[in-house]
Amino acid sequence: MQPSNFPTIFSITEDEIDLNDLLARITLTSTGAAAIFTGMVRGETSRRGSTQANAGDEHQTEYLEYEAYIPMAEEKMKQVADEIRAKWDAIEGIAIVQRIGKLYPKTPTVLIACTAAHRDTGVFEAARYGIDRLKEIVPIWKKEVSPGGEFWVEGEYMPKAGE
Amino acid sequence: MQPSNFPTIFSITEDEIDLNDLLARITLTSTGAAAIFTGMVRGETSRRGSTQANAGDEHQTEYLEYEAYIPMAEEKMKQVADEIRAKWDAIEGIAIVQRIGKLYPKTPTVLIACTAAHRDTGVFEAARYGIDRLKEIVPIWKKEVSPGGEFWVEGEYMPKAGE
Amino acid sequence: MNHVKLLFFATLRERMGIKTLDLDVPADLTIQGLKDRLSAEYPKVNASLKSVVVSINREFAPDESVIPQNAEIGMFPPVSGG
Amino acid sequence: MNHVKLLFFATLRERMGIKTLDLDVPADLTIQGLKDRLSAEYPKVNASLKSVVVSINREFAPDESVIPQNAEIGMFPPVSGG
Repeated sequence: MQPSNFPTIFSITEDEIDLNDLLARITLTSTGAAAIFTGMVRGETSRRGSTQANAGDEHQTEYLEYEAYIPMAEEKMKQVADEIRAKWDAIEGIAIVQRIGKLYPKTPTVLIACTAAHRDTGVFEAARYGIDRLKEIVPIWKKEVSPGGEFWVEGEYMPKAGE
Repeated sequence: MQPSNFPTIFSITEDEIDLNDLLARITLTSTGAAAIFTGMVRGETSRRGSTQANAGDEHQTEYLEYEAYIPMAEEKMKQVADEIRAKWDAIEGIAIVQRIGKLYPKTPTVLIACTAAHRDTGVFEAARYGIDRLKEIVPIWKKEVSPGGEFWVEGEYMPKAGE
Repeated sequence: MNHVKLLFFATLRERMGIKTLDLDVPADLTIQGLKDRLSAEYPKVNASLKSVVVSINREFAPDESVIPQNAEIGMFPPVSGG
Repeated sequence: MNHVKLLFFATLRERMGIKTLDLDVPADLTIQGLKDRLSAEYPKVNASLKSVVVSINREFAPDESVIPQNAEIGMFPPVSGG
């Protein structure tokens, strides 16, 4: 099978993320393994970057509101998929989905899924790379709304020119 | 939250594996990340262990037929979950599901899912460990049925006493 | 004599032609002794006994294990789930 | 003069109070020059300009980039999707 036949899905949507459907769409006859990452809205959150947060550092989230620069985000999602294929040539299908809008705790907000013939071909590493890169270069932002007020979550990564 | 409140699902079932449902059942208010592995029936398979197989080594699979020593398999799935929690203490929810019966190409046959507050806490490694261990110690077997005949797929791992 | 229940899976089940077998065995019989008895009484299963995995009461058991009263003994090839 | 369309997102959009801005700019204006002009004309956006990320026609662009004719310029904080 030619790589050009390998399915690549990228989507920015206000709809629910349907894992069953997305997995089916990146499963080929030759596929035997899939690694899927999903992120969800946390209702109880430690301060960003503070994994040893004390209980006193925890706070409640009512919801997150996501926005995207949609056409650029779609192009950058495609770039993330291209980077994954360049690094792990056994990858067959790739799905990259970001849900936007007002999202409440426990709701899946993002999905990265990679398929391959076997599990020892980089599918786990590829999915991990995909979510890491999405959080660096795909123009999407979220505002957290909590009982104490609202604030924009800002990333730290400054993309390089042409990246 | 006490670890005793962390959901652990293990199941041997003839029903379809519903990723959306399983993910929801291992998502807590504190959960922000999930890593999910699924395996599917390959319709075109290279010979086992031969990732550099020539095209001539490929063969077609009509279906796989799975059977399990169900009560022992459930106990060993629980053991895999316990081992995961012992190795990665940030893991919140765990789901381990094996579908059995006659399963056709592209059908998901197995799922291992782990959740945690953040993605850098071992969720990917935990899911990878889970599928590796399932293939070592959980008593499930599959017979491959192809146009050329049928044969039992046999593993290689000999479990140690008490493992 | 101890009563034991044998459960066969996958190739073992197919070669034996049965899923279960109830046996009365000496109280000091080991898994190795049980294998020897099966090998003598059911020679068709010999090919599978070389790499058989054995469980006693759903825990993996080595050849030197003594079989307890009313044991549930699983006999199967190395697992291949997933 | 070149025509350019600015798109603001997240904190930039909130501080500017607008989503888009159409501007005519000198043909040799750089991203740095555009930032300086915004800073002077919209001082309320200054706090966001320190760590702003800029795209030209949906590709990340450094301060020294010269803005082409009919460019679509995105201005936003470091991304926080996922």
